[in-house]
Amino acid sequence: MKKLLSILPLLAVVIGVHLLTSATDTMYYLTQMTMSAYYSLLIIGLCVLMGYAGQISLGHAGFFAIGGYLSAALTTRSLIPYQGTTLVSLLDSAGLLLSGHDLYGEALLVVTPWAACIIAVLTAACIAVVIGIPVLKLKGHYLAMATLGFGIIIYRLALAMEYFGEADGISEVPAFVLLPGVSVSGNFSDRVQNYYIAWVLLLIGMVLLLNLIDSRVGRALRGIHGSDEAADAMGVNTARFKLQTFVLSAVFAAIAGVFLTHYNGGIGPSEAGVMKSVRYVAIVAVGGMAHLWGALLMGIVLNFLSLRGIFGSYDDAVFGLILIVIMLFAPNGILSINVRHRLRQLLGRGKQDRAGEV
Amino acid sequence: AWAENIKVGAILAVTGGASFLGGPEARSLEMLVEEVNNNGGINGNKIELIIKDSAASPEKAISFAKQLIEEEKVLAIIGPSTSGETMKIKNICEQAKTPLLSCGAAEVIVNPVAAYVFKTPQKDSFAVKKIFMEMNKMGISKIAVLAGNTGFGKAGKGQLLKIAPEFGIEVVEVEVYDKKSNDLSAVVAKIKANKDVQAVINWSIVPAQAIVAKNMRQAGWDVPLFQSHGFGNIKYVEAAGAAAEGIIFPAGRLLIADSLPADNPQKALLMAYKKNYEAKFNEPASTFGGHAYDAFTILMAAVAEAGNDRDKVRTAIEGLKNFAGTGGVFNFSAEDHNGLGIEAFQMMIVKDGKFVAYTGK
Amino acid sequence: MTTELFIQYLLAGITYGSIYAIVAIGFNIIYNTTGIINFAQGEFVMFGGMIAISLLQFMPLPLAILLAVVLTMLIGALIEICFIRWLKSPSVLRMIIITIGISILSREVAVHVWGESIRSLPYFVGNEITSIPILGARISPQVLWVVAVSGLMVVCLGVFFKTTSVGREMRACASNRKAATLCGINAENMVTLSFVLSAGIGALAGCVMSPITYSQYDMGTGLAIKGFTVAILGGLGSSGGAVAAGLLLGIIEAFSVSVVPLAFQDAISISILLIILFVRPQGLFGSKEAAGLKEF
Amino acid sequence: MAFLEIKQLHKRFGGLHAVKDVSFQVEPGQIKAVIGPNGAGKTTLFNMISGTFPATSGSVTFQGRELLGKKPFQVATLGMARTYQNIKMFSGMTALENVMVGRHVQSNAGFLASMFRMPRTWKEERDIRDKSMELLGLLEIEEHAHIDAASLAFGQQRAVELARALAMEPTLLLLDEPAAGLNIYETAEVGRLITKIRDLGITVLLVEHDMSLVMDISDEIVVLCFGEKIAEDVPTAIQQDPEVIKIYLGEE
Amino acid sequence: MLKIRNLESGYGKIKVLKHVSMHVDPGEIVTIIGANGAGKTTLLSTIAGLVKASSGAAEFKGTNILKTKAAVIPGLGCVMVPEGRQVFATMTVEENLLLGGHPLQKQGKQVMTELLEHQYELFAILRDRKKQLAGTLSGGEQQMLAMGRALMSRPSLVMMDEPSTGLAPLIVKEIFQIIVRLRDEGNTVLLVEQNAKAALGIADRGYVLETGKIIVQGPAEDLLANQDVQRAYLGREKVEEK
Ligand SMILES: Nc1ncnc2c1ncn2[C@@H]1O[C@H](COP(=O)(O)OP(=O)(O)OP(=O)(O)O)[C@@H](O)[C@H]1O
Ligand SMILES: Nc1ncnc2c1ncn2[C@@H]1O[C@H](COP(=O)(O)OP(=O)(O)OP(=O)(O)O)[C@@H](O)[C@H]1O
Ligand SMILES: [Mg+2]
Ligand SMILES: [Mg+2]
Repeated sequence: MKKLLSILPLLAVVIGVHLLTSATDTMYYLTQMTMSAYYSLLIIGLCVLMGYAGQISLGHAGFFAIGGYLSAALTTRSLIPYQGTTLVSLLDSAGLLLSGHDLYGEALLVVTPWAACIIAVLTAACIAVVIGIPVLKLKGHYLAMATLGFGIIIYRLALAMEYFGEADGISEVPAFVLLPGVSVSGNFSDRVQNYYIAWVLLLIGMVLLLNLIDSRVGRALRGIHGSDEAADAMGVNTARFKLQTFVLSAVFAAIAGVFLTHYNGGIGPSEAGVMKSVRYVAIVAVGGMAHLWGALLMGIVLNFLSLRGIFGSYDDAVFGLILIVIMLFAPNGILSINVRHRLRQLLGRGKQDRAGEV
Repeated sequence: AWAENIKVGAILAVTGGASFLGGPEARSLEMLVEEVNNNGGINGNKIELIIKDSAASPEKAISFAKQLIEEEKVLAIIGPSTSGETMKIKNICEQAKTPLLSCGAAEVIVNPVAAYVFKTPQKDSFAVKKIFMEMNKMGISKIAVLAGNTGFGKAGKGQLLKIAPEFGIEVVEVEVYDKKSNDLSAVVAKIKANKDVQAVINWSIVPAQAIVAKNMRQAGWDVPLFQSHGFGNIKYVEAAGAAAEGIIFPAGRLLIADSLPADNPQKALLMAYKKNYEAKFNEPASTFGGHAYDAFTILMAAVAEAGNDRDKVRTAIEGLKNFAGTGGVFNFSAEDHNGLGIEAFQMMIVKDGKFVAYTGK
Repeated sequence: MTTELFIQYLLAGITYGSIYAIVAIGFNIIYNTTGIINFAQGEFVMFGGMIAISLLQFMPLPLAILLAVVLTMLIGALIEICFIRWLKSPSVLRMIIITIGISILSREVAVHVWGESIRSLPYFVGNEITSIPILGARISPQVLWVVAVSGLMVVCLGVFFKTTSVGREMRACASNRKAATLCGINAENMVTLSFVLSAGIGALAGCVMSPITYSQYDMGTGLAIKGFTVAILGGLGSSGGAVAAGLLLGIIEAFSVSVVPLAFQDAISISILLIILFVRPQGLFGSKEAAGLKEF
Repeated sequence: MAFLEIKQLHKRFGGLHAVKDVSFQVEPGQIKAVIGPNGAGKTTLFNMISGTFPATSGSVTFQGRELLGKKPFQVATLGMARTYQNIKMFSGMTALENVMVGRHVQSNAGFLASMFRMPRTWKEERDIRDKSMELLGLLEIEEHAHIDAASLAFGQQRAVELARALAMEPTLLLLDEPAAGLNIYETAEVGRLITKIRDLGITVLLVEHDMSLVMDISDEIVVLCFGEKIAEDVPTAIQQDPEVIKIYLGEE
Repeated sequence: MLKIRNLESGYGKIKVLKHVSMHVDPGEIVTIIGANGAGKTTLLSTIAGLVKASSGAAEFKGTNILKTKAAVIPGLGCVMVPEGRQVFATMTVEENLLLGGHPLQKQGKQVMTELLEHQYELFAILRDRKKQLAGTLSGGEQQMLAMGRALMSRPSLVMMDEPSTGLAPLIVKEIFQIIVRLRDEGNTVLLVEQNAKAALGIADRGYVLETGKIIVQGPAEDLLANQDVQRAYLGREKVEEK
């Protein structure tokens, strides 16, 4: 319950931002806020995996890409050539197919976004299970390398397969109609709606994860981080918990991928790139590793600035600088320095003074 | 007095994987804007150029396109540098009725035609046809195709495979390699082992263009090597050194501007662009910078005619005829948003480390 | 497959492999003293090549290379002194993130100094089309330079780390820094030394491979990823392992061309590496015990 | 059938036989100590019983169930808890949270239940907290409940580790040198605690070098030397055993 | 040999040692006893240069060691055997020992081999474990390795932080014998111990440290006889009960 309450101020901020931008006629900021929210969804998932379960993943852009690419491909690549195959007719009879015409009047038969979304997220989860079992047995740098390798493989496949558009990626992805009248799309007219879709999704994700880390499972995860061996001896099935967390964060990443792809109307191989994964890890670290709020904050701020092109051609340079500066001077994340630590220091000093008086 | 500033947006891959495109493009634009403004602007209006560096990421291109259209309220957008990014923002520009002058190569950008979307680079299909015509003359009928895994390579490979039968040419080997490959001797060995191959076409960008050439020659294989119009930078010839000798490729006339006949409509502007660019940036001018040059001059011509109005500018571009640019002479129409014909290309060959027009053996 | 083709593939594999191995060795040196992976290692390679190319305008090739190596070593030292030295007992993850930051920054510095265009050093012997026939296959003499230089480095480093006291002390710093200090070893200097050493090795690698692969401001990342993969596969810290794994990866890549489309090359080779890693979690030559005793 | 029965247990590390053909039994409600020179294989024996690593050969049965081949978490689920020679705290967690992890086997909320905060989870959570506080109280360290466990003094960390083990409500408790690094008073305190734990009905298997403690509290002692069992008897007999005196206790 | 005056030190804002003054003369065994968390380890660490002192003075053989880098101090002949198992876990036993000999490295291989031989004599078990990774040694073996490593540099002053922790009674006795032997061979030992009785039993002098302050000091026999010390550290009642 307390956790739910802690989300309320954030909800207020979200609504406030909307009201403020609409009052000042700067609603266009919401575009980047929406995109940042989706990236942050991935980042908070990764934060639980890295900060709490202590398992580094340099391949999370891969899961994002699995979600994004699959739902993009399923909802854009026409199945007309395969009409009549059992799989297609099966899907059709299940009501999962949508026929229509593309922008240029060609007949089109595609999977509905809802079905595509579910297929994409389930695929990501299954892949996470399959690779998670062997990968999570590794430790430290070896784990980093294995996840990095996974990311590279996904990137390479996206880049090599005709189905995924090779270097051009997939464009003209249709809107994702969540409910009648509510759809994820990049149309200028749907902006406010999409801002709320993204943020509500992020808030739900945040509540779930906050609940998780402050529970039996969360403690077990932190225990694994603290001492793998001792957690094991406490009866924690460490392998299974690590795997479940890995899958959970993969699902978060895939959902983010699906939604952002529909929002953007397309996806390209840069979303699967290794530097993206590195960026996500770095943002989690800058947020303070085991710090969901820090990760959320940094995810929003850094992505927002970068998507707005604030730093121009120095985007990477500034990002690198932020990384170094924060890691040098505030290794426990941005929040640790600015708010908590300083406050505590101040309070602490106050207490000492009073103690001195007495 | 300046009536108003004309805002032009540009989304270019100045850094990142496609910076060899975005770099010269951005520099060309900066140079041109400076020139135009120093000469009094367009009809007395100064040009304000806003360049956004997308680093070749579609998601950034999308964000920037929306930003430029809504916040900056630009008249038109130049770029993006790559086809993949262009395709992502095609719909956005169309929806917002903002002209987009892409520097991307792929034909899908303008085919099917979207009302507000144009592109300046020559069509791949013409480059391909030009090469095949040359092959027919040389009596080559079985070839190997190599392509980089970039949007450029992808589009080129697609056209090569599609058009080859029209010219009675059989593609017996196809390989796609990574754009960052630093040695291709294995794949060269593989296609060399196929004794049918009479010539190799490589469709890629730096540095692989030079590496393919080197690895082929090092392997002692001397079948003709054709490259795409992406080879249009003398630095690549320098990079390939001795291995570049004899490479044949189609390109715009920028590279051989000096040797064009005086009555060529492009000659004057090519010479000027080349001279100014090389003087200002101390690096050889390339056809890529030329794409941005063309986009900008086309836009300016339309603005001069139609003023600061997105719709009118769009219509004006569609009406441009016989407009000389670096890539060729543009003739736009409602159906053709590229405006270049096959004659925009000239076959060239590398001789003694220089580009010269290729006129057959 | 004809023998000629076989040998050609093998030689191509050795070329890639040697390059990967040299980068991996650079990783290992710093790992062996600090227990961290320096993700800016690829940038040392880039700096070596780029600096040598710039210097070549003023001096003959051997001198340019020498000076480039020295300058890169200085850069290595500078990086260590500015960013690493004064940290008090930093966690491994923190160090990794810092080195990633350094790598990004170095790349940005390079693009603003040298621009985005590709450059290269001239071939040490002959030119772009010179080749030496080996059993019917042909190979550029520069490849021999790469192989020779990496071979030499492995041998020297192996001897250095296993038998010299400085090498042992560097390893001790990685194992337990406090204890190393208590033994009278100046851990800070050892770390600086390791950065200098790996920067030098990276720079030398950057110079010998430049004629073959070209140098570009962003070449570091790709090399670092491959180098890291190889270092891990070989077993972190083991130079011999790095060479074996490098050659293995190179040869897999070269031969994979003959069975699958080139576009899938990386996906295939990395999948194979992952499978090897699953079977031998400590890498090919890493000690299982040692891997178990190291925490992240 | 014995409560815990170890039969011909054997462990080899490369060429080294760390544990050789060791057999003994532990009866319910006993405090049984394992002593022996350094490197005799005591910790190795514990590691095999608790499943940390597999034995080379032999068998361990616990309440009639074969333990070998089981993972540590499975062994824990059967009701066995342990502490470590080098304390293994969950760093970054408070003392209370450390103990709460110990309740893991006694609760069952999973991922989904935790994320969605089912009402049942709620109640379970409260029970975990109460029970853990109670244990900290039992060990008289409840005032440190909300302090990061890793920054506690050594002796207090030992207590937290013990509370964490007790939180599992084990039937068998393995203690590896619980008094190491403690002074004479703290050691006596630990002794008192262990007896108290035994009185709760928990069987204790103990490794310790502090003879004042071992001789005081244990019901039976097993002596290992170079991996082999050389004696097993009640404390008074062990104290007199010339062999044990020679290799372990030393002459007074 | 070692002189400390008004030493203050701690971790960041936390002050642990308050005005500690003490000295160690050549050829004696001095022991420091005190409860958990009293600051014994902090004191040794400050002398070894691992913890920075905030004020006061410390001299070792005439050198101001508060101004000397931690890595230089062993070279002066003052080494510490740290609390806990600070061995080089991923290196072999022999390599660990050789690293301990770092300050004498310049004297050549011959000297090193002799020193190794000497340690193997003192700690026979290490000889059998020569090639084993130190991290896999049993607790007691690691403790012996740490001592052997410190003795490799032929120090004039050895500071030992709770060397008997986790060792078998027989070994504890042996270790105390070794300490005595070291003294008899002309070494000086500064010993921190939980086992106050045994420590005072072999020491020449002793200090009692409580919450960062030295509260009692004097010859070992005096301390053994001191009522307060007996009550707090020797558990007299308990001993008498037996
Ligand atoms: N992973 C391992 N690899 C190789 N040898 C090992 C390993 N673990 C333990 N040993 C060896 O097995 C022997 C027994 O070790 P163990 O830790 O069980 O001793 P112990 O009886 O607990 O000693 P102590 O009282 O000193 O803790 C030791 O000689 C040790 O060096
Ligand atoms: N790294 C550190 N940071 C902050 N405080 C510390 C640190 N190390 C020790 N302390 C604190 O300093 C005080 C003295 O610790 P010290 O380790 O010197 O005690 P000790 O006398 O050696 O105790 P023990 O007998 O348990 O080893 C303790 O209160 C401890 O919590
Ligand atoms: Mg033990
Ligand atoms: Mg201490």
